[in-house]
Amino acid sequence: MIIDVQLASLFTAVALIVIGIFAAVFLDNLIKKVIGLAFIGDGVNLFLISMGYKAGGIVYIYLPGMAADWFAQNAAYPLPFALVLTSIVIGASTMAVMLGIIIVLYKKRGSISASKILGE
Amino acid sequence: MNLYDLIVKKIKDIQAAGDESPVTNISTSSMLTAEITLVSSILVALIMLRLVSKVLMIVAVLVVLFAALTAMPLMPKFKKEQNDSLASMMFYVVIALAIVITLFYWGNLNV
Amino acid sequence: MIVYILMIVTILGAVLALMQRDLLKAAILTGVPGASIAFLYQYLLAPDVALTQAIVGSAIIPVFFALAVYKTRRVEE
Amino acid sequence: MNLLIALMVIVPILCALFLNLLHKRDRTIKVVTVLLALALPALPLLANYGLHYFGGYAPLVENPTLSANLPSMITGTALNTFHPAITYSFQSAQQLFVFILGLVALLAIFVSLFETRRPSGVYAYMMFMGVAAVTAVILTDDIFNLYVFFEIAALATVGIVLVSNIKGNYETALKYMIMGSIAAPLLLLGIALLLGVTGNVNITDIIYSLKNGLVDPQNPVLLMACGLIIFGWLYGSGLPPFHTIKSAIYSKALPSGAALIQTFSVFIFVALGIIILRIFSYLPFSQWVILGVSLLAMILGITMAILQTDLKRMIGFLAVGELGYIGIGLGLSTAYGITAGLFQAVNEAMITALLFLGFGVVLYQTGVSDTRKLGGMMVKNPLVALMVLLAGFAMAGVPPLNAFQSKLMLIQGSIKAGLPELGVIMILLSIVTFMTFMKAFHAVYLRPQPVDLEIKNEKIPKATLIAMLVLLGVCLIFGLFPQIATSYLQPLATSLAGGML
Repeated sequence: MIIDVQLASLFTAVALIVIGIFAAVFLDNLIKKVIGLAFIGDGVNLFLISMGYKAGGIVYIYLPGMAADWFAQNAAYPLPFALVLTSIVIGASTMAVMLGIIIVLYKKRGSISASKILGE
Repeated sequence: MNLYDLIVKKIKDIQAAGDESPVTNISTSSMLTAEITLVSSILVALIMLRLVSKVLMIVAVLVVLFAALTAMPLMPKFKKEQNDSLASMMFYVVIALAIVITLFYWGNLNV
Repeated sequence: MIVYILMIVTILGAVLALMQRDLLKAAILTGVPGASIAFLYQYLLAPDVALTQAIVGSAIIPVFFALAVYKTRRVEE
Repeated sequence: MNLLIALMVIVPILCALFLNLLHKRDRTIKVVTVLLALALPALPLLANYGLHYFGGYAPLVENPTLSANLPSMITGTALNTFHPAITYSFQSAQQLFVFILGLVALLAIFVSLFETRRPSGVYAYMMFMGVAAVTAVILTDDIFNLYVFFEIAALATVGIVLVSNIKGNYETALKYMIMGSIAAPLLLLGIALLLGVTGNVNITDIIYSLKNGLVDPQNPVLLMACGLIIFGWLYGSGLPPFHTIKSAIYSKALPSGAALIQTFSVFIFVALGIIILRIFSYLPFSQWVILGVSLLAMILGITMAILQTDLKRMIGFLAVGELGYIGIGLGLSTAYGITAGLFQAVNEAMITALLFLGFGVVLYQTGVSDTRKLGGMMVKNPLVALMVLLAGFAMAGVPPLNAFQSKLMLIQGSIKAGLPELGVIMILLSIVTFMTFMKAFHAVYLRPQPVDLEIKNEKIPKATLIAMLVLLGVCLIFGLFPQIATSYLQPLATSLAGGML
């Protein structure tokens, strides 16, 4: 292939972020807005993961029998992966709170259209 | 018709389209204060352009002064722009994001 | 090769989810990018994150959305 | 190794979790909450200065037994000084910030327990959680840890708004969350870019890499990262374009909650601003952006405040406007200017909390926050009126109250930095702030009482009066002896201005 995997996945991440921002700004339905916001979070996580990727590398798990030098040179960079674990959970909990508020608002106002219930 | 009545009339004209809150003495004077504060502080802030170039500063101050005087009741428009609807807030958020990124990306490379 | 297919599926899934008029379909389609991102993580040398993402992204979040749709209304106004 | 530093974050989280267990036991909650909240301002006073490494993983330099067996590939390079653990740094400035945060939190929790008829564990839970998160944001030296607690603080803010039963609180909370869900991932993206370039999330190490040529400081990716982090900063502290939503958030919370939320914004503003100054101080452009945004915040916040008819919204916009003063202090980036800005942050946190609590009494008594429907409250409670008046004087910068000292320092700092225009604008806007405050004060206290205004609760809770007296006392002490505060802030400001950190 012409472009390498890391670059391609960075582009995918940016595309997800752009799609998400587009949805959050332009779509009127609140559920769809929230779906767009979920995509922004996914995109940023993917971006972080692609940063730790190493072309031709191995998974960052140190097995017995590996030489330390060889492992250090070939393993992917694990720090971003550790961060993404936290970030996924934060994103999911934020989504849950937002959807909860949307349900309450639907019970109060009978609509899930942003222009109707989140206007002035 | 004195100046105060003119101002009240102008504010009434603008408010007629929007909310129906009565135009009182206090709201008129607040609007007037906000207007003067806005214009004067922007003009004073523009003087800081002298660090870039003095000619630019003079031109900018004159242009902004002229623009502010012609479009005089600025504050009602500003207030209408900064309303609580999600769409307008979101619009400004995205605009701000674009401005910040562009400024940083181009501003630092080319200054 | 499979990595590129996963990337295309991710983006197509995201766009498709947002294009549905039926919100329940949109909610379920959210799982497609979620799951393909999870596979992508596996190929990007992050198996533990892939596990978390597979659970959260392809099961929990679509279920949240589906529940929200169930509790509100199904068709976009 | 200092255990108390970690406890400053852990104790509020534990308190929050513990209070949630005591659901529906009203008396117990009251007593236990006040006792636990006392720990918040007490802990920073007891702790010693230093660094705390979570898990005890100190840098290799400080751990000779471990580094003795390692190859020179690790010990001979920068890896030797890098921080492997999440590091919390607690110095004199952080001590003052955490103390003030704890004090406001204690008083806000204290007031909330006695003003609400049924003290709910959930409300106290949210408040404690927010305090824990903001304390961590102030203390942390790890930029990803900062993001995590930043999100928790936002969620706690939303929780505080949701608990209040004010009309329209759900809508405002949802708007805030939708905007937060755009801005916070972008902040994370900025952090990701920073991580991608430097390979580190520890701020001290990032600065080390930048200063010692391990990475190219002029890398365009870093510029992008700076832009994104500044965008996250705008969201976290409610600078324009987030000033409308932030002031709406203040106005939809209960007065005690609003007092606490604005303290959160002030300290998130300060913490992120310090980080931006530390990492990106080599870009002169970033300082101009900070100055520009602060000016915009001041002008828009204060001009919008004049036009409001809702009491709480007015103070909310004033609070946003006052943030601009802090930003100008930071943006001047001289030691004197930064000291003044940080001092202003401390003062503003207390004064705005005082104003929210003071006008909250009116809300408590009448349930009305529209200035056009209020009046004549002076007769009902002259003591509260006097304290609110003093708070307004403090906000506008009347001697001998504390904001006078910090605003004077700010104006002197701007003149010393060669930007006297900023001083002129600050004086102008202080006068307008005072006018706005007097307009509200006149409408609430001095005007004769409208006929249709009914007083629901005659008695003011003693707790509110005590809380206001304490805050006013601290304001007065800082106003008379500003050295007490500035001596704590000076070391941080000097190191920031010198770019030494």
